[in-house]
Amino acid sequence: MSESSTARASKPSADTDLLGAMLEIRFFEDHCHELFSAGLLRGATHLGQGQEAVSVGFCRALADGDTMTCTYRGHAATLAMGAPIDRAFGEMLGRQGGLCDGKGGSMHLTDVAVGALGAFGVVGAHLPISVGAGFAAKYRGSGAVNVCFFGDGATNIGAFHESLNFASIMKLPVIFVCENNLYGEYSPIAHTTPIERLADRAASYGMHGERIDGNEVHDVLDAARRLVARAREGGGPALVEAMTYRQKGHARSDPGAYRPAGELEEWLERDPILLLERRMLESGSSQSELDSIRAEVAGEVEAALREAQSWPEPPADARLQDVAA
Amino acid sequence: MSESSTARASKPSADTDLLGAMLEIRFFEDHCHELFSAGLLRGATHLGQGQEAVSVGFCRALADGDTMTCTYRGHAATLAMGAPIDRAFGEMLGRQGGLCDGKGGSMHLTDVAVGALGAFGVVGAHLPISVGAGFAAKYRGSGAVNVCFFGDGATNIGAFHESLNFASIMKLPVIFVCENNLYGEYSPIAHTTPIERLADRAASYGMHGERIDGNEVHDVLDAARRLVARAREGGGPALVEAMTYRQKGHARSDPGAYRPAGELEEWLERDPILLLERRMLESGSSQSELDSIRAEVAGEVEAALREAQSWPEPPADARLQDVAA
Amino acid sequence: MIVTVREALNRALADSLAQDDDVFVIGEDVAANGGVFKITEGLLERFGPERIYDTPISEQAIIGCAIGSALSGLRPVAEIMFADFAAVCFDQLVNQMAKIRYMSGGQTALPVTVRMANGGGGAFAAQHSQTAENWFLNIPGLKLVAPSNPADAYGLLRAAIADPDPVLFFEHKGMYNDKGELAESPEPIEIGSAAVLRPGENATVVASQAMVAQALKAAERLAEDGISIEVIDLRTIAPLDYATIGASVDRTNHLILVQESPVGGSWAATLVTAIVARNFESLDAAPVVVAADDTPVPFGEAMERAWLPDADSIVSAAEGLLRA
Amino acid sequence: MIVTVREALNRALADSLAQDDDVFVIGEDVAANGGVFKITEGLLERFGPERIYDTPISEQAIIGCAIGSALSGLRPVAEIMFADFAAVCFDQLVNQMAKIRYMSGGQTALPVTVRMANGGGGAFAAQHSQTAENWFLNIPGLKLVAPSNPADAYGLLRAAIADPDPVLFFEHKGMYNDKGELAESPEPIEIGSAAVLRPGENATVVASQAMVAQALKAAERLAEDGISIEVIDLRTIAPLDYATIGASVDRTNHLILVQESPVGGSWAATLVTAIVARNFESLDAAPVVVAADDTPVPFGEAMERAWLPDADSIVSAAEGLLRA
Ligand SMILES: Cc1ncc(C[n+]2csc(CCOP(=O)(O)OP(=O)(O)O)c2C)c(N)n1
Ligand SMILES: Cc1ncc(C[n+]2csc(CCOP(=O)(O)OP(=O)(O)O)c2C)c(N)n1
Ligand SMILES: [Mg+2]
Ligand SMILES: [Mg+2]
Repeated sequence: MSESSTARASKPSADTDLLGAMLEIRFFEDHCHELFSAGLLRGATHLGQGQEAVSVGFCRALADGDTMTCTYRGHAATLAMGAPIDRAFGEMLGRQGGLCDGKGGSMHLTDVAVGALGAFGVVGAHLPISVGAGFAAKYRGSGAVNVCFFGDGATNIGAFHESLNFASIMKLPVIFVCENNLYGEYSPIAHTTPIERLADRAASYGMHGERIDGNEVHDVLDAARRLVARAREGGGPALVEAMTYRQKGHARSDPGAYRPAGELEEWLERDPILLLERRMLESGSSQSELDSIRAEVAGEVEAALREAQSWPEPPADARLQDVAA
Repeated sequence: MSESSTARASKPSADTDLLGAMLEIRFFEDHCHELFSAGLLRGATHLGQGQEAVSVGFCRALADGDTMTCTYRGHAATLAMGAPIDRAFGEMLGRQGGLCDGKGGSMHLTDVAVGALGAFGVVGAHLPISVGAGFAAKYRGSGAVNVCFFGDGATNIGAFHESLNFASIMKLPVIFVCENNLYGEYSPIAHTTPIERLADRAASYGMHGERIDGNEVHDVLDAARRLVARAREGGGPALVEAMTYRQKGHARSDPGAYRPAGELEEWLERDPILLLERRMLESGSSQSELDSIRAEVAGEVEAALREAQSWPEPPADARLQDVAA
Repeated sequence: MIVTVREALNRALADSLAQDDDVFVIGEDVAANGGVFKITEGLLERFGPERIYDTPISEQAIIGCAIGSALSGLRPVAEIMFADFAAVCFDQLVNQMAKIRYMSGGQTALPVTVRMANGGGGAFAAQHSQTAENWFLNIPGLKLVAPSNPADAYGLLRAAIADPDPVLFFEHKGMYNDKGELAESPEPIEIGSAAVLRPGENATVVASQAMVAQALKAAERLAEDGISIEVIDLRTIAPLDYATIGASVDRTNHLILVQESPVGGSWAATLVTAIVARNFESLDAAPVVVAADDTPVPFGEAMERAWLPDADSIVSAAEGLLRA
Repeated sequence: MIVTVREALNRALADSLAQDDDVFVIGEDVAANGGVFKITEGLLERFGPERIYDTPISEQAIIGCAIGSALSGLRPVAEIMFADFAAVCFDQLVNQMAKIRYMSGGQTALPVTVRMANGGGGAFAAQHSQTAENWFLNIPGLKLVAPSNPADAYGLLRAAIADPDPVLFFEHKGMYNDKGELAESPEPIEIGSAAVLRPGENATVVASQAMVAQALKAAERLAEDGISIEVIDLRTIAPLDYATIGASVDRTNHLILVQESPVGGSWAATLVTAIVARNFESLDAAPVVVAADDTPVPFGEAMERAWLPDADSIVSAAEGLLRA
């Protein structure tokens, strides 16, 4: 188990820790954006700047042995679980020593050692897999909980329905976290979904559902602690709709032309990092303290990137391994 | 368009007509049961005795040009649309002149000419197809409506979710009719589904939902007329949960050992044909009138079976046709 | 001991459950009612509701549950009833289960067994009769097993459950009552090994599941005409046992493959391609595929019977091949 | 006129929409934003929201909508984006769409076109790079089309939309920007006909989509060594054009197939089986399949490049075959 994962479980969730975790993800993704623009990063790149509070809030509520699954837009969640930044960069870059030794790439960051069971590229596909992780926890009586992150658009695919029903009837310890960032690709959720509150879909499964502010990391953390504890004690699954916003396009060079004027600006005002920093300033932190956290994390992330860039590509023959035991 | 289908559209739904339609289905399926027991009917045979009021009530509310899809347990719905009885028997028996010329069998009775678009063997698979029929009606502005019959167990499969969401966001004229017969195969619905009222699932799609007594053919007919008219006028889809009971096993020789003692007997007391007959007696029909309807329909069905049994099997080479145009 | 395929499968499940607490069984109606095909009968009573699970009609959730629990170290045995229903959870099977080990760079094993009933001949028509094993041949990461008798059913199911990789296990629904010998203490049988059931000199006939009996019958009849047929039971569809089959062809110089599936994208086509590449010089003539017609499975009795290959079609193929 | 594959496809859609009011386009983000791959750009503006539909992320509903509306006489063109996602609606495609005409005894036509983007080389990893056409080869009732240039993309898409049967239309996502000639008034191209792109004497190379350019490049290089290669673009994966390919093999006596897919259950295996059966005496040596490795598609650049066949691997295969 890596250092940061142990830290995650034991440390009190001080604001500095939360801020550091969100900054780590933000800087990681900003680097990815630059690398992509510079042609140094191949393939798909789905960034989640602006959504960090959801991942950090939920993963900070977990303990060792708990697990997580996420989507192609899963850098944040994987890092929040404690995956090493250098190895995450390494995977983005397709390097040996990357989390998946270069076989998975941006859409499939996986670090089983820290409970990050996988990032999945087919919308909805990992919800059934989270059901299985919850099933195993209940089967073994381990008390472990699984957190499953997915998007608003994913609530319209069949696997969502089957998974929530299944988890509910079996009372499995799975928290289904819908990151409602208002869009599935270029489509506003209201164009594809005839109800406004996705959390209400929990009712179809006799499941607890609630909507939270996904940009207030403390709101997220509070809900997460409450629901994770409930699931751990056998209270069963829950559906959480975390309202948030992705500040970049859906993928790669999508300029987000479909956004109504002013929408992005409004949400930038509600950037989760900004909100936490404001709160910290109000409760006595100084700007220079915040600046130094920022500088420190920026340095760490930068160093991790440089480290990863120094790694070689895996040899071409490595492709023939890992198909089967 | 066959005679009975035209009749269906124009005739007032007198009780004698409703009774005749239900008896036709009942006798048809009783014959199937016997044929199967006698080894004269091959393959799967999913019977629906006790559920006739749902099919008859809904299909009697339709007009020419309307369409219907159903499941492997779809003899009732197909006959209620007006498919000729002899050709339905012919298909069960795999004869040339059967509805599908012997290619489909019990699970796939289809009569496109009367709007019976098909019976489908994979649970949930026809709900998306009904969406398409509704889509075409809206696309063309034809005012046609599609009725989609499926079981309680089918509400747990992904295709159910996708279809209802899709039909709702597009406001398609589709009535989703869940025949809640309390079991999916041998599993009581409560063992697999964490909510009691399946009609409540409509809320996830901002859709109208209601539960009705599926054994009172007039209740069914009233709901059907109301919802079909609403859909025809652009009011969009609805989910109806019709409470009913299958009096035979799930398929073939299933003895239904999983039923609690007394359950079947209670439901036999609420047999839809019995209920209608009782009502007719109360409102002035004589027992001999009812007896003569019964005898007449029994004779027709018997004659249809004999007719179908006189047909030859299709030649083996017929298997090579109908794959493509 | 003479047992049916059904009994052999039931015993394999029971023995695996008894041996390893991480093994559990999950599927629609597999617990309280012992399964639609009655393969899991008695398991609930013996192992309890903590090991044997009924589910909603939710195949994606069933397979996902198997995958996720295997990622967590369990050893699930999932049933999806008719193999045709693999289509409703195809993404879970081919995009997730088959690829997770690879995409993660080998971080995890995935010991999932998925049982399903394939095959025609029972008048179940187009949506309940398919040999769905052919849908998975282009998907690296899956092992495909298809036994034809009780001993193989037992031994291969034990091996599948013990295997660290995902295995799709195909049981022919027309063969559950077929009888055969099962040892008192039967052993697992290695996945990937075909079995020579009858030695012969003039041609090699490779068949799977229900077609094995037809091949043996055809061999019997051809023997009366002095034609000596070697009959090989494929047993594993992926990986194919090229060594055993190639060695046979090197001796007989003639190859016939028999399957109740159309030719396109089938295991027979895969095998022909491999054997032609590896044993071209041994072949006196082109391999012959005795296959089902290129149509969905028809319902009617005469049509379905004609659709399925049988001993007659194998005899004709062999005569055509050897008298050419 | 020189156009890209993207432009050719866009024009084919527009021409079909303009010609027949029963044609409509449906899929995720195909309307307001012109599609993830920008193939449907401008169609909403030109044909309006009554012809061009955005949908929820619900592939089963998309395909079902296409099937049901085709049963009602419409002519839908559905997009499911990455071909890998065919897995989430596989039941609709293989158990429903492919079989409805047959199960109903021919009561209905089913003029559905399903467009999807297949193929690797773009670092999209295991779940967004597959040549999913191979998943459908054992499914009678589906036509499979896979063009390699703008003219074929146009002509085959027009034919697919006009076809009374379901057609799966595969567009290689790495080729959308490839350029080529398109006639001023281009015509539909018959489904089921392969195209001889370069005549040759010593060996026949059959390739599809992205591998066609590699085959042509290899032929060029081999010509420098005096080896004359006939290059055939498959164009239709089902039904396969045995006549054109067989006639070529009868002249060249050598066959090489090139695909960016593993061998198992692939069109190449299907084709080898057929050609060996039909043209055995013409073959001087076993056909060679130049295929991708038997693994999921890897992400890393060197690994993915090595995974994909290319002109080098074709040249080696040809040299091996002809100098054997
Ligand atoms: C089954 C499937 N259909 C379509 C896609 C293409 N796709 C990738 S991301 C995406 C949008 C998902 O939206 P949402 O669930 O809201 O998640 P977000 O991307 O906003 O995080 C789509 C349609 C896919 N990956 N899988
Ligand atoms: C996808 C799929 N899974 C499983 C089955 C097997 N099966 C056939 S009928 C049935 C029960 C369906 O129950 P319900 O929807 O309540 O309909 P009913 O049979 O009671 O009319 C099942 C599980 C199937 N046909 N398709
Ligand atoms: Mg979203
Ligand atoms: Mg039911």
